[in-house]
Amino acid sequence: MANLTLLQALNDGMKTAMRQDDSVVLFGEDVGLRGGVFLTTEGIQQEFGSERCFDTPLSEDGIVGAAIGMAMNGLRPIAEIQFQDFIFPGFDQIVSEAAKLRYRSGSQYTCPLVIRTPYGGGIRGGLYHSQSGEAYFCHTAGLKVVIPSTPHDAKGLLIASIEDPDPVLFLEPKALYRSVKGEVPEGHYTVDLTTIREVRPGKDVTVFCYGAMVPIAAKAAEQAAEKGIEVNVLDLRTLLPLDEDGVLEYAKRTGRVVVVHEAPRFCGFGGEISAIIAENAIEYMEAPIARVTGFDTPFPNTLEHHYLPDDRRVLDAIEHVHAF
Amino acid sequence: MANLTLLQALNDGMKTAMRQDDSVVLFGEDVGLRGGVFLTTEGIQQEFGSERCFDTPLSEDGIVGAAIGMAMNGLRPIAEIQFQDFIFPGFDQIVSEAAKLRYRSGSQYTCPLVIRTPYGGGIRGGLYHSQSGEAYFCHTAGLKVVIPSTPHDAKGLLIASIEDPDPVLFLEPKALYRSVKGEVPEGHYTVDLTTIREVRPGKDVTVFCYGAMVPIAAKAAEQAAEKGIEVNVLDLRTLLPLDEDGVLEYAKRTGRVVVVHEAPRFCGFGGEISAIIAENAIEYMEAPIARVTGFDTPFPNTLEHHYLPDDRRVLDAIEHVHAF
Amino acid sequence: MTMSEPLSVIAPDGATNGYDPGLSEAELLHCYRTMLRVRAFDEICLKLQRSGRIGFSIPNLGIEGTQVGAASAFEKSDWLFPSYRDFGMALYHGITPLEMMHNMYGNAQDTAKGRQMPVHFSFDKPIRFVSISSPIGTHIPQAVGAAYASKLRGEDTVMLASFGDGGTSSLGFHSGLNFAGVWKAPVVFLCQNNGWAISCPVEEQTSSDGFAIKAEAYGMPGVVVDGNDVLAVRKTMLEAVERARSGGGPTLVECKTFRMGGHSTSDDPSRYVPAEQREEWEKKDPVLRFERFLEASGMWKAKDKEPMYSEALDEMSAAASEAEAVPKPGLESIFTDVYAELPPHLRRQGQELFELGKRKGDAAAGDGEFPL
Amino acid sequence: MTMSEPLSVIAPDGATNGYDPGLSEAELLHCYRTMLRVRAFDEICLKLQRSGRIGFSIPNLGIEGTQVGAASAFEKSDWLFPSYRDFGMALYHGITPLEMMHNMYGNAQDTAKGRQMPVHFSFDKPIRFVSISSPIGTHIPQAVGAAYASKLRGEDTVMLASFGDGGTSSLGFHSGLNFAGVWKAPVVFLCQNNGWAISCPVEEQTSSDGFAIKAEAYGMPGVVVDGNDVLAVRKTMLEAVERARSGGGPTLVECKTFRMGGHSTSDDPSRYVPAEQREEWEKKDPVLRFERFLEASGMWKAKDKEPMYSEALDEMSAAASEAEAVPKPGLESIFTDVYAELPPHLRRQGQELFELGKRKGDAAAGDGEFPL
Ligand SMILES: Cc1ncc(C[n+]2csc(CCOP(=O)(O)OP(=O)(O)O)c2C)c(N)n1
Ligand SMILES: Cc1ncc(C[n+]2csc(CCOP(=O)(O)OP(=O)(O)O)c2C)c(N)n1
Ligand SMILES: [Mg+2]
Ligand SMILES: [Mg+2]
Repeated sequence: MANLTLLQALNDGMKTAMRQDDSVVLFGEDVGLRGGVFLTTEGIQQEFGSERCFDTPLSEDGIVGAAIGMAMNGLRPIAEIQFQDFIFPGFDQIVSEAAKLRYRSGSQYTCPLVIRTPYGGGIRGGLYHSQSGEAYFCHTAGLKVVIPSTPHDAKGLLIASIEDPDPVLFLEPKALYRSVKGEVPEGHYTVDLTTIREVRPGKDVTVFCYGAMVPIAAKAAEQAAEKGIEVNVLDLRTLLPLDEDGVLEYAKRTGRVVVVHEAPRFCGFGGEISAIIAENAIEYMEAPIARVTGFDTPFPNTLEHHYLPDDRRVLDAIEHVHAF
Repeated sequence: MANLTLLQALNDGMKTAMRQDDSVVLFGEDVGLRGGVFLTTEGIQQEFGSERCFDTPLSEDGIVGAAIGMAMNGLRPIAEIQFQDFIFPGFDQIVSEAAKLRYRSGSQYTCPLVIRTPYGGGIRGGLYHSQSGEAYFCHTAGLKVVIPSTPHDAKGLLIASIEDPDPVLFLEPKALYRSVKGEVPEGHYTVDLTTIREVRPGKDVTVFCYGAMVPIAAKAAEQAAEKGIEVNVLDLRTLLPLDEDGVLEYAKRTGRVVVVHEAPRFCGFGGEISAIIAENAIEYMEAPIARVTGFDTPFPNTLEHHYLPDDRRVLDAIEHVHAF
Repeated sequence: MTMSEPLSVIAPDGATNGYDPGLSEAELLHCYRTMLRVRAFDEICLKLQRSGRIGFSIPNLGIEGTQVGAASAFEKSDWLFPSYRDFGMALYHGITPLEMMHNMYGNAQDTAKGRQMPVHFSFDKPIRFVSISSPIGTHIPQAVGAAYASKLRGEDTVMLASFGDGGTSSLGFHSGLNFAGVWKAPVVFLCQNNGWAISCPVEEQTSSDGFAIKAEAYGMPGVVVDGNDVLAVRKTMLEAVERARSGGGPTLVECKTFRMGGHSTSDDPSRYVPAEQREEWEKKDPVLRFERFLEASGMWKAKDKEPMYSEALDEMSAAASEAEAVPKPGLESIFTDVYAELPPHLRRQGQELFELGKRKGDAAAGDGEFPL
Repeated sequence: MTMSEPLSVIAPDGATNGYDPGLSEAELLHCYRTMLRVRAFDEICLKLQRSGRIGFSIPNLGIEGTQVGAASAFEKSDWLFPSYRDFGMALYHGITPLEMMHNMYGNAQDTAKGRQMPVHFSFDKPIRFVSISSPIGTHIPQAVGAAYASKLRGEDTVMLASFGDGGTSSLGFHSGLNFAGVWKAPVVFLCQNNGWAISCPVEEQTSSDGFAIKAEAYGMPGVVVDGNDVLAVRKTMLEAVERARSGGGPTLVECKTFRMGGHSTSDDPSRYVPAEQREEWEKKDPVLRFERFLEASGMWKAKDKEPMYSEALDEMSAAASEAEAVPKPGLESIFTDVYAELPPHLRRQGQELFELGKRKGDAAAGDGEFPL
């Protein structure tokens, strides 16, 4: 076991997968010699050579499109998109092609690829280096969407994603790249792409969250505990396909639910959690299902700390549903 | 007043706007001489000339990108995307640019444009000529999203969209192009982009729907009435910005809600409706908030009539929430 | 490296000026027969569409020379990333009309299980004829990625990416050719310039001097060939395939041809195609051109045509009848193949649909029609 | 139409071989001073970034000749669609350092109200310097659309779309140039080939023979010019602007230059730029080159430089101090300008945020850092 940052765990995960399986290749803008703008891919070109780890021209359409072709033809590509904000030129390839190839060919052609990309705020990146677009992808049948929040999960979920037979969008909470550290097993292991992680038990209020919001929800839960409210914090990890039974189970336990994410609220992922509960377990609910989210605006810069949900806002919602 | 199909009403709407205002221009693939693949733009090039109505190269990125530049510089462009399924190459321009230009320039540069595109199933179009992508756009702050369901609204909402100071995605339910007819006033009029239309009053169950699902919900409501269930059918019309107060008001009236759309369920628009209610009016709910939607799969072809919500499925949900 | 005069081999009188196509008589007749079979497939599909038995088809009239000439340059171990107007390539390589008809009917034996519109084929043997997508151009960078994979493993597979004049405006064209240039990927890009993208003529598509010239923007050779001359197409494509196979990288080949039919069975090209243009191209019909060559070479006589064509019609009719008798895909086909394994939420949605059918009866079939 | 030897005007010794730039002494000195002011702006911003007073900046070292030469070809009634590395164009046209510094600080007087990262300027006077976007290439088709609008109204406005070597791979490059070619739109496309796209050298970007050659794919002239020769850039751009203004359509101009600094203040180019390459380009410094011309023309002496540069530094420092004193944008700026009118749901979200502040105290400022 080593004590690694989330970023180091991802780097370790890629190297582990590439050592294990020659068909894993890694590419994107600046991932080669430079090791990525966040240094997530540092040392990989050096170890595996520039045929398995290389820079591409500046086209996300090309990056994703080529990855699909590679995946069809026996490779296990990891395509890096430099910031999630820049995934949109590749959106057609993801939504129209990667997500639908298996279906439209009756599984004759398949698409086992991973698109890795840093998402979310917290680095003063403004409109275009801070977005959280998970809902766009979660509305797209045929994709899997995975978001880790700890170094252990980052490595294990990433290896599981690389080994998965279907296309996985792997969103990396860039705010946590260097700010969280944790024990990470050496060598190969996977974390299952179907289970919710219980961050903290609690009988009074259930908080669903993921990615960079997990430590914030945990902090709010701590503060709530001081006020005598026991909060059950759940890290969803795999957003699509979601463990809906798990969500319902946890929601029913307390009857009071808060959902937290950084993305804008309207048609965001939180709405889906609320809807699943309102459709299947409304009779267990003893309070409104609250959402703590980014606002329905583009992402600002100077005031990003007001835009991003923080422990104040999460705690406020916890108290609200608890007191209802 | 003339009795027009929805398609004729749209054609009339564009002509009316173009007669009124020289700065309105219309372009896209095959919209010129041919008048569009559905003939929605028939006769427009003939009347207004090929400088104001013209074909473009086959690039939705270019179509939307150029429309943004025109809108910045004093025109009121109407950009047609041939099928909503083909909007994704222009997704970056819509989501990153049109939606954010006003914000990022402090309103120095603005983007009054309309993107018109046929959406939805019912024409045996399979995976790529049937999709309903409204949720992708409704999750994008800065856009407006409008869907008509009657000839009267089609013309009035379209003219209002053209005159709106912000970018509007105008989704046309292609299944209704020729299958609905109705009275349409001559000349200029608008339908407000902020209000819900009550299709049918009813005190027992509230059904929210839009576009091609409106006649289907109305049909189910009729069948429910025969069984003694009074269904209040609401056509949302403007999905973003949504009249949330109106939604809550109608939901509270019956305490029993069904949301209907063709798009896949997961992270779809229906989830947002459920979430708004679960967050602000859960104490009024006397039953689960049901969703009748497309399935979380790509859109099939031979079996599209099983994929699309129909009156059977809507009625089933109405009975379910009514009996709860 | 770019030539602007299209290469042609078969002179108007059928002579080839000493050029030897390097094909046996049987192979040449296979090319010819494939061209006739494409026409027969089209003719039968048009009838099926007009009588409401299938929803839609895509005519290939006028393009058969390009399709067959191009297909003949590839081995069975190569991959074809076709457009929706590439029937001839499938037939050339031994995909059967029956397999194609299953797709036209979207029945239970369709490889795509009735999920795609007609003509959106997917086959993986005897050659990889990769699942056709409607969005234009998306397959171009995919072919490049697939080529990279083969190259990385040291295989000598070559990929074909085929698209239209309209396709050159797509995003995939730009990223695909650019990546291929940088990677020296073993791909041949085939631009079938058939004059029209639905109702948009090439002058509305680009102001470049033809399409082959676009190759220079990506550092690869661009070649123009007379697309109605099946042997010229074959010759040019063979050179490009050879270059790719031997590590020389990608080529862009432009075939100048003409879509003599509508864009699809729902389109009426007389709305927009000038009559003179159509007439001019009718004279260049690729089948007639090839017949003159075959006749001059003593392999074929005018009286052979009728029996060969009617044999082809019979073959296509028989395939259609057989496909028509196959039932629709089962309800479960809506939910499978979204993922390798059926996830719980899809299992639940499928279950609900089955139960609804029991409770409320079956769904009524829709009657909407495809506009184009 | 495409030349592959870059045009240059100023010889190494400062002579122009009789070429008359057609600018008065005052105008020439304005060009020179603008180049120095860009350097001064960069120097001050680097200090501010290093001391944590601003988050980020973009160095322009080495590109000043391209920026100023290009800017000088446009009228105030034209529109500039700049990239994030075009400070010199703004300064040339009279946008003040203070306005720019407001953006670097993201304060309440920033035209973008602190919503964008630093260097993402938006100005509409004295020239349209269109709001800069981070996504690469999106502004290219926008410039074409804006040009279409002007042309439709019969105005003689010309649009500039400026982007890097990396930008040529973007979708916007392909669609923008293609549309412009078909529409004969009055646009000048300026590709600033500065050798690198962050850490990716041009050979990784494309295998074409330079960038100007890509013009042929769109049916427009492509011209290569020595980007470190401000007068050559001006000459080339003027010709292109003139062509556009007089209805001759678009041009692609490639300026060969070199980014002597990092990609941004957070980047260390020594990780990837070979030392020899940097040294070679240092000798071609555009400021030194222009000084030789000015000196040879008797307009400038070496001893003028120091006072001019320190005046520029003072100007930039003063602007920074003034901008630093301006408060942050108010909380409402998060919610305004999403739409022309504030919709109810944003009013409600804003209200909740205000009330939360009252109830729970203010949000703590974050401390994340931009990586690049
Ligand atoms: C991205 C995208 N936009 C629009 C369409 C609609 N569409 C289908 S075929 C076609 C024209 C294609 O023309 P071309 O590439 O020349 O091929 P051809 O039909 O002539 O063989 C268009 C616009 C599409 N399928 N995909
Ligand atoms: C669509 C998109 N992808 C990736 C990025 C990240 N990025 C920012 S600048 C840059 C390199 C741009 O290089 P070039 O166009 O040559 O401009 P230069 O910085 O050299 O002036 C990249 C990859 C982006 N901003 N947009
Ligand atoms: Mg064509
Ligand atoms: Mg560069």
